[in-house]
Amino acid sequence: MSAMLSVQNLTRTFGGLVAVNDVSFCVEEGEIFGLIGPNGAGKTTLFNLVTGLTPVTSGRQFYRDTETTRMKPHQIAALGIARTFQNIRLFGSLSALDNVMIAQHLHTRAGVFDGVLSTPRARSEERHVYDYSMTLLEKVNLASRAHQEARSFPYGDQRRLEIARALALQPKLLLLDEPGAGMNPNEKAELSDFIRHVHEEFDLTIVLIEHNVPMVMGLCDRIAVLNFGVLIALGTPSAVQNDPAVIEAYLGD
Amino acid sequence: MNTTLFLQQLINGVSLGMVYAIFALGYTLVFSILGIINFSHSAVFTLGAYFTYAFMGLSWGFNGLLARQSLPLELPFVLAMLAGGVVAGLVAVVIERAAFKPLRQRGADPLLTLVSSLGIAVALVNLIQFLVGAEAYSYPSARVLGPLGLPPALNLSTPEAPLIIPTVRVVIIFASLIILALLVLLINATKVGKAMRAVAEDGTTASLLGINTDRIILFTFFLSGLIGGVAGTLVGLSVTITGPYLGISFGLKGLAVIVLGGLGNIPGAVLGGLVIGIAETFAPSSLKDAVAFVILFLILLARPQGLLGKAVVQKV
Amino acid sequence: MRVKRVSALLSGMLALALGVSSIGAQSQDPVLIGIGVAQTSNVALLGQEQVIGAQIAEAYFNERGGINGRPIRLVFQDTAGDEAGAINAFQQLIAAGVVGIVGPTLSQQAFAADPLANEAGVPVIAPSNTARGIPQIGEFIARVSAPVAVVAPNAVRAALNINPDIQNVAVFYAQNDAFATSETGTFQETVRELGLNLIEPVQTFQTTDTDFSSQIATALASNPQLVIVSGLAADGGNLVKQLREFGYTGLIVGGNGLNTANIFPVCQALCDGIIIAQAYSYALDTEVNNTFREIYKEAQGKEPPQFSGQAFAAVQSFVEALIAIDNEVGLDSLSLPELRAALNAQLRSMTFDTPLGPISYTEEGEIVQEQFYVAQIQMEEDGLNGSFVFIPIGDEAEEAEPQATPSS
Amino acid sequence: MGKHDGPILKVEHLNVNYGAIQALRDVSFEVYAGEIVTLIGANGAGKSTTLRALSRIIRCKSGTMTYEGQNLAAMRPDMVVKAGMAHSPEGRRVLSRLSVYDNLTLGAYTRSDRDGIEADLEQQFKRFPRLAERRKQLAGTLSGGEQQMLAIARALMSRPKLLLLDEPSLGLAPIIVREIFNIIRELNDQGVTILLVEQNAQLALQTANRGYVLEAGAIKFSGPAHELAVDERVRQAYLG
Amino acid sequence: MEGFITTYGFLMVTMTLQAMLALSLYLPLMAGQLSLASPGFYALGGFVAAVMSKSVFGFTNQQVFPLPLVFVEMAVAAAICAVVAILIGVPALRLRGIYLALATIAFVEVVRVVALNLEITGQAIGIFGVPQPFSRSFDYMALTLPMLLLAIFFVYRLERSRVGRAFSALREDELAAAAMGINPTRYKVLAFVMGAVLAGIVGVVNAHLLNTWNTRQGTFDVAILVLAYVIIGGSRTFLGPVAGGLLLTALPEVLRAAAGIQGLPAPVAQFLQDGRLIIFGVLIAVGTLFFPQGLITPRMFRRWRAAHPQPAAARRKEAQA
Repeated sequence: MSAMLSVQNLTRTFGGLVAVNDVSFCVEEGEIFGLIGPNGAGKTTLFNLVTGLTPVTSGRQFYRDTETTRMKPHQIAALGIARTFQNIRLFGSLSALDNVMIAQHLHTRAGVFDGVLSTPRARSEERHVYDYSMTLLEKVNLASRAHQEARSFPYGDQRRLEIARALALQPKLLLLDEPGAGMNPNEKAELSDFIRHVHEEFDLTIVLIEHNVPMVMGLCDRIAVLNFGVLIALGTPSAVQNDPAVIEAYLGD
Repeated sequence: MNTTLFLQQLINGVSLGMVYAIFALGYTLVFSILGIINFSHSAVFTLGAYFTYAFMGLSWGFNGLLARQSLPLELPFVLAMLAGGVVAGLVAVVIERAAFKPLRQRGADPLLTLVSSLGIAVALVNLIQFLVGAEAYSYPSARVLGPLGLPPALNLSTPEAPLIIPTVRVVIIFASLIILALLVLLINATKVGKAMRAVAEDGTTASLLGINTDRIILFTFFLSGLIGGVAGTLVGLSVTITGPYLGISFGLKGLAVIVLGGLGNIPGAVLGGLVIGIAETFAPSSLKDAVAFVILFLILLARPQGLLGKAVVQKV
Repeated sequence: MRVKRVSALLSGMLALALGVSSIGAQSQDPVLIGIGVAQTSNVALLGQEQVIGAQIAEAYFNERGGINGRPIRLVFQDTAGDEAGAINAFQQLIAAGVVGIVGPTLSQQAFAADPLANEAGVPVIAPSNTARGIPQIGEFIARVSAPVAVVAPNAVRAALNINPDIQNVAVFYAQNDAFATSETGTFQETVRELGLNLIEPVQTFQTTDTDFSSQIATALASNPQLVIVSGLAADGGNLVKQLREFGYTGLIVGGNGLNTANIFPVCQALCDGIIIAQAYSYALDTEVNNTFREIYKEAQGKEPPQFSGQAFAAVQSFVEALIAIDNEVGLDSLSLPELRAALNAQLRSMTFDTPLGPISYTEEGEIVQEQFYVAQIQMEEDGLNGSFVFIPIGDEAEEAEPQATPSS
Repeated sequence: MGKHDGPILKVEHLNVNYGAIQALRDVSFEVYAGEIVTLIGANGAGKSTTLRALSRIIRCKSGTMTYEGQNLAAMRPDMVVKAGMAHSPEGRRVLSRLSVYDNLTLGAYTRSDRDGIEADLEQQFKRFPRLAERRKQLAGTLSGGEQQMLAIARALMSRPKLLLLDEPSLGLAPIIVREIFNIIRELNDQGVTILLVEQNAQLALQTANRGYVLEAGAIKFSGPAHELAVDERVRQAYLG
Repeated sequence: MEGFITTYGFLMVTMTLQAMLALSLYLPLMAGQLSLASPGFYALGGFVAAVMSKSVFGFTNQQVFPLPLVFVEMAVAAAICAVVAILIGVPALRLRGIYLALATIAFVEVVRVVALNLEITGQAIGIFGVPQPFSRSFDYMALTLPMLLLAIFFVYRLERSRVGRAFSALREDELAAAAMGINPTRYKVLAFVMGAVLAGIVGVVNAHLLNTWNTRQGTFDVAILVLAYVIIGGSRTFLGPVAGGLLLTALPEVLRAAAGIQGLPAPVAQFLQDGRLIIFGVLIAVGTLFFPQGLITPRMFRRWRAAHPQPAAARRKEAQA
């Protein structure tokens, strides 16, 4: 039983600011792992380190047995790690469908000439990509608007589209950065169900950054709490909820 | 290369670099505020030189719509240069209002503004030719350096091992330093200068502080045109107004200079000018331009944001 | 542009505007001659002079009855400074039904545009293309501008006449200009043939350059007594100016690109003393040149430059050849293609008494010119005005001239 | 209180779009002189958008905004400042390439009373001694807490009657947060009306007189702060 | 008609070539890279054609140059341009925006200066008397029009393929694209190389068309002009650059022709002739105001597709089959 994702003494500094400070933890296969902490605690930076978007200052990180510390983002994605972004980074002027199709890049092989000449390989790939994308869009209830520009979608729909796009990568590990931001409680409840459902259906391991405490508590198997880049607590929701350090840091008083 | 020749070339390089720098100052000023390459700066630079000529009361040649016309006033060179600069600044203001502002308000792609400014440059250059022809014009030296009784060149060393710098270049170096000093003073020590820096760094925040960003942008264009116009006159003084393409021939080098120094960075423009000026001077003459650009290429690979530019940290 | 032209030739221009499409020539319709030179771009400085020369020719010959009573009319198309522009302009002129074309301004443009005219069977006289290989482009291509190989050496010999002690020669040329690179080859050969010491490396610059201090410092370090500059007016003039500012006191020979009063405002008083070989001298005392000179001075207030003289001679060649054809068979009896072919043949079979002196064209289209000159620039005290003062050339030079034949 | 009997700030039926996305839906609220009013809500609920609409740096689709009886919608951002409303934006947005001193003097850009500005500068330095120590330092080199202090001090330099404060606790250590909120209360005691946007709901409600809860661009609840602080619905949304 | 073709044949061929040159700049832009290197590769291609046709194949301009040899030249130019593009692209494409533009302009300048110094490229005079595969300019259309259509087809299909989607993703958001498993360097270089190859091929044809080739052909000015084609035409769809290239190449000549229209008052005709570049410049500046997204926008496509639903439906059907 090896961990799906493990980070060891991970540190990242920006100038004088230590955004992530000597953080170590493991995410086990199949769990939903919550990452919480006040704004600016270093949660998103941690995601960026794990996905290779930000180089690590010191420490190491592994995906299963593969060390990913110095890998490029696209190499890490190829291992089966997908993510969404806190401030939604859809390909805004492309259609919803294109967004999802793009994310299947790693599962297709057609080169320039396949595409231009529309070889049988390209055609069959396109068919599969199209079908699978539509299936994913149906799951997030966006199939009817597949051809609309992504940026024209309401906030909540953009969040769901981003999740669909991440799923199109067919990842083993999915990192969700505040997927419920900007949603009302009803939407959040739906989102929780959706995440649970996705977790089951796609046999995923999920790491979730979320501010909304009830949502995190209800959804996660384990929770890590960051404050000022430091991991201050790690454990089950109820254990974390009662940790005085967490109450002090997260609830602000 | 012996020491004298080395020193001579160093002087040559610095003086060439200062010419590049004063061309680039107005260029980089607009970039710092708007993040846009303003190609029309080359044309405004050229216009400045022509305006000065006009304000000196000199008459145009035999070609063009204004053939043999002249203004009924005869300003001394320095006054004419300032007047020329002011008018060039006003032209820049008109350009901002007519071409830049409408695009800005529509949230247009900066590249579109670049192309628009290019169109203006083409129109202005051809307008100059239409009005006063393609011939060279010069400020009569008797009315420029003559009153001061200066020789055409200064020898900084002995007659046996001369270290020569033409007087005009000394004038340009000093004038550039004065312009630079005034600009630095303006930007760092005055209210409007601070407002310019605020708008350059963050236009939204600047407006939250009560700064009318629109007016600051307009002022920046005026300043850019003013400096450009004066620079055009100084270059015109040094090498004559060689025709409507005077400034255009500086356009590419000027761009290289500001990119090398770091876009929007005023000390960077000066440093970039000096680096390229000196590199060109020491390069074999047949490879001059290539050497300047190879250096630019290599420096960019090492410092993608230019020598003094600030690295942009992408927020994820 | 050019209010003077608009006012002087208003009626002609109006006719031009109205007449572009009326190609089928009636007997009293003017005969159209195309002028395709650079009226815009950074080559316009040269083009401007050519336009003026051609316009004077138009007025001059129409005054004298045109072609046996039928007027000529110039059709202008701007070639701008690039190859595509030259081709477009030539196509327009050919389509407008011109009998022949004077143009383009640059040799590089000629290599692009002349083959078209040749293909279309339209005779071309190049007014200023001096690079090697121009007449060889085709049977319809001729030039009135003597190749540099013929003209350039005269200036070096003249310099030696003035200062026989010349040993070291520094050569500068505009590396991006076809004409200047051709010319510098001839200059360098001449320097070697005369047993002088050519300072290596030869210094190069670009026509768009304004600062030559680096090249000057390098060259002056080898202590030259003669400097030879091949470039155009603005860059060449600035180079001369900076040479003087950096303390060079020896002789300067300028190439044909500096052969214009347009360098006066550039180097002002420092232009004084530049030696330039000439294919044209305003001092030539013939009827046609005196008239040409007079009209030019009247309009422009200065002595006519070589580029204007050559453009005039080119138009004149067409006109006189047309008169000869009209006398022989009558213009009306020929269709336009026949007329163009006849004109091309006629050009090569007669001698023209032009402001350049008597000239003729070889079968290949190369100019045969009898007189060449060397002039030295003399600036007035104030540095505003100057003149080309003609000086005698050495004996060997005179011998070389009559065999002015193509160089390749 | 102010020269008007009514509220110093009145917002009615405000709608704001970002492209096709509706960021604010029919938002109405008011602020009376002397109050601290807080807007609370989750990330993306529209709190900052409201402040940005008020200070005219984003365009509104419809609705009215009145400040001391003047129509804000007809003003440029700089006119809003001149009218007496200052905005300390989210993320502090100090001008990092300018010194602390320059940041502060730019805060007084709309004023020309040199002596008054001098006096106010001294007052800010007294209020925030740490800024006084660093007055020549570039603002970008300050710590987060110091930058927040600078942002507030800078906003105060225009002598606002109404101060819009956006997330002053963002990313700051609790001890600094407490310090900053003490200053906010102090300012209010000195007569500055404050519209506070805060994610730390508990803290905001402890400080404010009244509060509005925003959710997905619309106002869901409002009421006296002490009531909201114990409101089960609000507790549920924020604290679980 | 015959007269029109003779007069404007060259212009029409040039328009098709310039449209392709615009596409060569558009290709890297598809992947979000503002590269102005096209004129450098265009110059390279032209020199390859001029040198090969004259020196390698030994033809003179008196002989008809066999068309198949033009294709050989294209292949050689394409190979050379591709190799050079990889050598430059791999280091340079780390740069962004204007910085990348300048680095690529540096390449253009270096090509120019090197060609000015080499014997083989004819220095300033260049290479003249390049042999002709066709007897009239207009006949080049038989070559260039299919080339243009092919290039358009290529880019059209590319945009809708896996590689094209990877380009779009990079253009929209490089970091997000990388997080989706797209290797940014690889696809940026790929787009850059494709643009280089296309520019080189255009150079090959143009060297024959112009009869001559020299260092004045691929310069900074050309780079800026081609950028104007793309931006004015519209940089978000492949048809934008094509439209821009065609229109802006034709515009000065249209103005020239306008000067010859009968019945114009003389000053107007005179201004059209002498001031046509003033008008040209003003039209460029004004054009950007009226068409801030360029002449052709993706929205127009969508509108067209909405009005003609068949293709999309067919595509869906095909995809579901």
